[in-house]
Amino acid sequence: MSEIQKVDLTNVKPYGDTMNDGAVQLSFSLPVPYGDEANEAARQLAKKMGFEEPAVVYSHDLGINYTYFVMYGKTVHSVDYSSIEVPKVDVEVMEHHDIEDFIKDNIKRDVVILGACTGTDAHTVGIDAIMNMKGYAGHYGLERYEGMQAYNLGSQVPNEELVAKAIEMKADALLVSQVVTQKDVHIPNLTELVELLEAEGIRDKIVLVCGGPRLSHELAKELGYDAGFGSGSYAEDVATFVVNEIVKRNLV
Amino acid sequence: MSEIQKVDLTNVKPYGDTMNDGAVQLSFSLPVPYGDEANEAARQLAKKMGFEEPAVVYSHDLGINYTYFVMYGKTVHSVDYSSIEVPKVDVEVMEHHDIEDFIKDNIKRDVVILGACTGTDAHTVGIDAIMNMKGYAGHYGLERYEGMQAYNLGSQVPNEELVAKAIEMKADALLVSQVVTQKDVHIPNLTELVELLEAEGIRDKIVLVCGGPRLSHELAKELGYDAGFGSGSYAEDVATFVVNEIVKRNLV
Amino acid sequence: MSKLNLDSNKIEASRASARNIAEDIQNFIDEHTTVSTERTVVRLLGVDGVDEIEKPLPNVVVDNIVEGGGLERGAAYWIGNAMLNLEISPQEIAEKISAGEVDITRLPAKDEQEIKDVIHTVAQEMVEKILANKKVRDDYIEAFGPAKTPNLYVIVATGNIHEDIVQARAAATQGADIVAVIRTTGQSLLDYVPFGATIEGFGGTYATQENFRLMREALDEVGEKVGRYIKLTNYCSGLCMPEIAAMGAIERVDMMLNDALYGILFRDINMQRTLIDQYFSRVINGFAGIIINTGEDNYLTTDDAVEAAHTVLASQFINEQFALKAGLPEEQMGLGHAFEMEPTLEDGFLLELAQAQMAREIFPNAPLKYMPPTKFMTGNIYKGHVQNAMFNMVSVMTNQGIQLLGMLTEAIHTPHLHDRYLSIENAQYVFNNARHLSDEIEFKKDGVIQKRAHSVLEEASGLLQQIEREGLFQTIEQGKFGGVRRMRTGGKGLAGIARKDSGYFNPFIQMMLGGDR
Amino acid sequence: MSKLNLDSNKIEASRASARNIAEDIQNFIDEHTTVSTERTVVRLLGVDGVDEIEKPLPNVVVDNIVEGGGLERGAAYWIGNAMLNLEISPQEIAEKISAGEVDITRLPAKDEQEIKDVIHTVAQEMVEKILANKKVRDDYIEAFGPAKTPNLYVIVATGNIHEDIVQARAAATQGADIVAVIRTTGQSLLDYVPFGATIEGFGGTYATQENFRLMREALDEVGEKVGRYIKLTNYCSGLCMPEIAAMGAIERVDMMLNDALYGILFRDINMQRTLIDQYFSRVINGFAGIIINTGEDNYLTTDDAVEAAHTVLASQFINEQFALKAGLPEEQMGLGHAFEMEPTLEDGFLLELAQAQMAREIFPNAPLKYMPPTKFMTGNIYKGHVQNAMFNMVSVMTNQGIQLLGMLTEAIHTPHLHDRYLSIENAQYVFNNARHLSDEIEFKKDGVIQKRAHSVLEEASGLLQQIEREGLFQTIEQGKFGGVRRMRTGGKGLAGIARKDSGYFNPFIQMMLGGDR
Ligand code: B12
Ligand code: B12
Ligand SMILES: Cc1ncc(COP(=O)(O)O)c(C=O)c1O
Ligand SMILES: Cc1ncc(COP(=O)(O)O)c(C=O)c1O
Repeated sequence: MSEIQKVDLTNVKPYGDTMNDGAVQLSFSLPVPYGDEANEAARQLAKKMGFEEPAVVYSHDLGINYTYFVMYGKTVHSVDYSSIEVPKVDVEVMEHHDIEDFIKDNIKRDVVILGACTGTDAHTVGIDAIMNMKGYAGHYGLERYEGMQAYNLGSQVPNEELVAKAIEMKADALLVSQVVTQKDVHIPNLTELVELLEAEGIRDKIVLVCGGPRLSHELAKELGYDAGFGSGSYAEDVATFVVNEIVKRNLV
Repeated sequence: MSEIQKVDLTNVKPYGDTMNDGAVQLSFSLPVPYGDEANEAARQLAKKMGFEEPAVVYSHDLGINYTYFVMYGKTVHSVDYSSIEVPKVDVEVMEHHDIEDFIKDNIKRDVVILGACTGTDAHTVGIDAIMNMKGYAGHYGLERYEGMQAYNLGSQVPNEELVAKAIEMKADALLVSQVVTQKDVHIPNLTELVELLEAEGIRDKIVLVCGGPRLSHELAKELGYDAGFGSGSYAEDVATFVVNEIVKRNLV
Repeated sequence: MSKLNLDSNKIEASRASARNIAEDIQNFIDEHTTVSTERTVVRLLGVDGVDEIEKPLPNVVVDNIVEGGGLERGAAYWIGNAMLNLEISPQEIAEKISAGEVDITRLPAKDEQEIKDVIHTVAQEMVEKILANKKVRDDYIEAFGPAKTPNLYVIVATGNIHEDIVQARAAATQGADIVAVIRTTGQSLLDYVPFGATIEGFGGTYATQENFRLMREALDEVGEKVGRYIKLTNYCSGLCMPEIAAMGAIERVDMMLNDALYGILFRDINMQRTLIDQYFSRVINGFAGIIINTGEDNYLTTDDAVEAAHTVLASQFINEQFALKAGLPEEQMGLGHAFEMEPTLEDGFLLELAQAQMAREIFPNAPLKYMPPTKFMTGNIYKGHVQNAMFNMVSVMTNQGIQLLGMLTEAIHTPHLHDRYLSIENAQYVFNNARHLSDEIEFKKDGVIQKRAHSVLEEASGLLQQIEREGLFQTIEQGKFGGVRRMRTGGKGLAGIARKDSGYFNPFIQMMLGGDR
Repeated sequence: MSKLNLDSNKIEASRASARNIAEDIQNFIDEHTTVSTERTVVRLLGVDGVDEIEKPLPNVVVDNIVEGGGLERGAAYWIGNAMLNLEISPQEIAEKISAGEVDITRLPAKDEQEIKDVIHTVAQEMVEKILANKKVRDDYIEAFGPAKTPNLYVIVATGNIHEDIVQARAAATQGADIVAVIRTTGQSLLDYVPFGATIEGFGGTYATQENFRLMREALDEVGEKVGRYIKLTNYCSGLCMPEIAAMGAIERVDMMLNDALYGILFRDINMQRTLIDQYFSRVINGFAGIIINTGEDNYLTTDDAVEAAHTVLASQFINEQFALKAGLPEEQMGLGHAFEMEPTLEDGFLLELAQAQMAREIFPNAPLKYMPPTKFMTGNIYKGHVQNAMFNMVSVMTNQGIQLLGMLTEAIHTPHLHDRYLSIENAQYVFNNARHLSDEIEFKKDGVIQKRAHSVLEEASGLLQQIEREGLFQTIEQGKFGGVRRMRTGGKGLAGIARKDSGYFNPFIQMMLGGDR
């Protein structure tokens, strides 16, 4: 395969059918009436984004003077893949029984974990997947772990209530789920919890974890959490992190 | 409706569900292995394109160390719609019978039109739609027009052959279809025809028109054609242009 | 002409069990009222508006009654009594209470019959207004003709009613038959209905009477332009269930999500409270010609669609009986179900077909509200669009009535302007291209599809018998629906219940039901 | 177990007409040869490579024969004669001709039987090589098991064989069963086959023997990785039809687009020339275990899919007979048809179902090559993806064998890497989710679907009778297929035909057919 360009990881571009062709598909609407001028507006916009040969392959009158576009273009931009470092939960994920052994060996008492879907969020399927007996996609939830006392408080739990429960139960870890993220409604809600914990003086005694399909570890760290878990997380991932963190931070 | 922003046509942005939210969907592949770093690379690329809050909503391992992404982001760019002017075939389209009358009144002889799908292109459906009796989507083709002698030479016609036929038949207009545009194969082919016509000294005696789904009037003009017609053109559009052009350029 | 060869005895037995279950609960309902039920009466008597701290006047009135210990007699009694005492309208009474000028339970007691009479006159006005609304709707539909089935149902959910209107007008232009304004997250837990036009919500827009009015106006206007009557949908579940029904009846909303079980399971609303509220809400909806949508589809978001299929059917049977008790005709029963099986399931399409066809045959006159794939939608919008196409196929193959259109961006955001267009296009294409497919195909005798339907019916019938024995409250406590357990005295809103006393009366039940509850 | 209740007499009558039509043409074929047929013989005798101006040696040899007026005797005769005269291999003879050292028709004539014997020995080698290839394929399929049907067929078309390989490997990883390398536009009009690996093409990649080899190697490698035998497809239509068949047999290509009618109608290739060429190409394909794909689907790109449906069926009948004449078993007949009705057609899906089911029942052992929507695909990739899903539905509902996957970007560009992934995902989802749907559904007696199939069969049968009376050449001159007219003496390649003389022989026909043509 000497006749084709090899990928240059310091300078990566999108690929359609030829290395570095930069092929990207776009779609969006503009609040302008359907027609040639609309298509031209879409093309100009794509040019500003750095697309060469932007082509409107389809446009459609959405009614009410809006137009929808499907476009293809060749981007001029590239990224240096070789220099990318993504902050990650960097403990190696243990298996269910290894985690139980880890608790027995290193913490030597039951770990208390509270979980909840907080604020007005009622999407419990995610936190249930992590906590409930049954678990998710064949991965048992925390309730089934020996050496863990896992309590799932369910949906729409106010931050105050969660903090009160945390104090009452002497929780080692709090697991907070946030699924509704429209207009960034999760940000103030997650922030408020950190503030409440700090006000109560227990933030540093607790492993604080959040999760949800639009959350990343990076965002979680920014908001003052110890870790964040996105789509496709399982109980093991969270449990591994929590028990390690307890030992690391000497919360045993 | 005073509670929502009105569109500012000098500063138009994509619209998802709120004026000026800038919402755009992208999809593309990168030649990097699937994983968190790939997602981050995609995000960085989108940032370079001018997207705020770029989110990889889906990524998929394409095998062979390529990754596919679906993204959403909010573009910072906008366009001035109010200043857009699109070069257009600017005659008002006449109807079938009006065109026939126009020829009778203004040209006073039969107009000879040759059509072909040139080069290696064998996609005749488009040129057939314009020329053949039956026409397309209820619009009769040029063969049915009184006052027109329309000859469809079919597919894969070499430029030399077309020019020779044009001279032989004393054609008033040539209609060239180009559908295959991969790697811009149509550009040299269309250019060559203009050069041949000039070499024969007949370029200015002929109305030269091209068409095809990826052609625009703008591109046609650039390549030295009198007009270009894209998707959704009908016989009337072309006929109107040709007969007007004949009169305008005094080729009667 | 059953394609599934279902056992009609089993269907009848199931229906009988459901009837008994509903009757049991209805006895409980009939003995109780709630703050929201009474606020609804207040609203229907013409009280509207808010006080200076944005508290709705119906809440002001009922809170005043509660403080006075008068809830068990019902708001109609107290307002009638106040009217006789003060000779002012209910609205003026509310304003005076708000101003601290009247304490409604402290006024001298007038003659009971006179109270009933004065209330009846005011109530009659409202009842006529609602009837007039119904006629406007009927006239529109008569003029434009009914929408093709399955009807195309889309949601708008920007949070801002004015932006919602932009979206709704576009959707109607694009071909939508029904536009639902999704409520902001959290509204169902509010024990009051916000007031006025609202421009700020998360994942949805507040349900307010003014928002209903604005949207109704916009839809009528665009409907006239496109020559179709565009139905407006909102939600009367949650703590203000019957109030929203009343608001909808007043503003000519056409469809209401309306299901106590949804609130119990998915909003943790107290089961007693919401079942009582549901009754009055359905009476209003039934009377106003509003189609209700029940929430069985939601069970499949927390439970497995293959394993829990029978819970959906059992719940449909129960909802049917509750609706009949409230005088709601079958034609207004948009019983819910959903296309929610794991897409990687081999032959999942066959099972979905079985379920949809079964619902069609068991509830032949109900429009049926068919919900799209949601749980297994991902950020892969392309695959999602195909999942929605398969959902549309099942619908046209089984003659569903109301098709809640799946959005390719379901897993990402509430719909963008063009998401809705793409969904409508998807459905229109599939429905038109396969328009009469259901007339053409038959299912193999004792094949996978028939057997699946038989076994789901069998299981549903068993579950209904069990509920009949143990009671609905107990069944919910066991987590039989949606895999969610709720306690009889748990959840939100329990405090708002009162046992009616002998002097209790609610004029609207009788007027709307024509019966005698 | 016909679901369509087709009239088996009508099917038999149609088949008989098609047999007569093919027989008529076969008589003509048997009397003629062409430059490409003879170049094929030359190739099969082991000649390969190009001269200094990139002219392939098989062309050098046959041109030399043509110049010497010897085409009517066939290349095998001349090469055999030269071998006896010069005692060198066919390859060396070709090189000497190229160098101007030999003029092949000017060598002294040797004994005819001796010539046949020496040629037979060389030919035998090649025949065995092809048989060995066939065994490798059979062993692979035995080891990995056959692919699930419908097989997933995708195309690569970058123009650069190396880039094609990248795409093909990805496609196989993603689940493709069959990878076709589309040819560059214009190749079918070349009267020679380019040589070596090529990196420049438009809308496709040159078909060369080296490109076949490279792709075969890559597919075997990735196939072993994914545990599936990945079939390789190329095109033997056009002026070099049989040569490409030979190259494919040598390099273990598994499937070939192979249809004279396609070349006549869509490439304006002379009908006599290509029908003669087709015969030898099908003999080779049949012998090498290569599945052919016929081109009926293309008619629907220039003609209307509803109105011209019967021309597709008629052509399938004819192609079947031509294939049988060339010794090609039914299991290798990928007869073409397509999902090409206007998507806005009400009940179009029902008509597509009828057509696909009809083809399935009339050709029960043929794998059938089912082509996706192309003509009515637009730049709206979302809708296009749904059109493809509906196409996939018809396929799984009617048990098609080979599914050429529709690409959402059909109207825009040859497939990008992820377009192919999305198409494979679409098909896998639909096929799996509705896997046994065809076992479960029956079509209403005398319903729209059955009636449509009956009328298409009726019309096809009528057309076949007409062709039987008037002859195939005349029918094509009338524009009956694809609405395209072609003249018997028009089109490209007419000059390359010669009438065989009495000394003509082609050793491979006999060896591959086991018969006596
Ligand atoms: C099921 C569902 C519902 C159900 C919820 C039932 C229940 N008890 O959970 C019901 C029907 C009640 C519902 C209602 C609403 N929903 Co909803 N719903 C969904 C849906 C279809 C699936 C969510 C789901 O269950 N995913 C499966 C689980 C397993 O995945 P997950 O949540 O991502 O969890 C995984 C990880 O994220 C992680 N994780 C999650 N939490 C946590 C926590 C911790 C600590 C850790 C470690 C990990 C972790 O681990 C899990 C396993 O891997 C999504 C659309 C979609 N397909 O995503 C919309 C969706 C989430 N809903 C949405 C909306 C707007 C609503 C409503 C607000 C609509 C309305 N106005 O009425 C209401 C109100 C709900 C509310 N107040 O919260 C929007 C949110 C838009 C946005 N981005 O903000 C979505 C995206 C749909 C849409 N496109 O509009 N919904
Ligand atoms: C039908 C078809 C074929 C048929 C053509 C039959 C025929 N006799 O025309 C067959 C099967 C033969 C074919 C073959 C090939 N095709 Co083709 N084909 C198509 C297809 C499906 C539809 C084209 C069509 O008929 N459109 C309908 C007509 C009415 O629309 P239209 O051409 O745009 O014409 C309108 C306007 O553009 C305009 N117009 C067009 N010409 C002119 C001229 C004038 C003067 C004027 C005024 C107006 C005008 O007016 C018309 C009416 O409104 C397209 C995909 C698609 N959906 O677009 C691929 C497509 C065009 N084909 C493609 C390719 C690559 C090929 C091949 C090269 C593949 C191969 N390697 O074998 C071959 C070879 C053909 C060749 N050498 O040209 C690619 C081109 C990619 C690109 N952008 O370059 C496409 C886009 C498919 C794809 N995604 O790969 N094809
Ligand atoms: C029956 C029913 N009611 C209400 C809702 C909406 O939720 P909320 O009441 O929380 O706004 C749904 C959601 O799908 C529902 O199915
Ligand atoms: C039978 C057949 N042969 C060949 C081709 C390909 O075209 P070409 O021979 O021009 O490469 C097709 C195209 O679809 C076809 O159907």
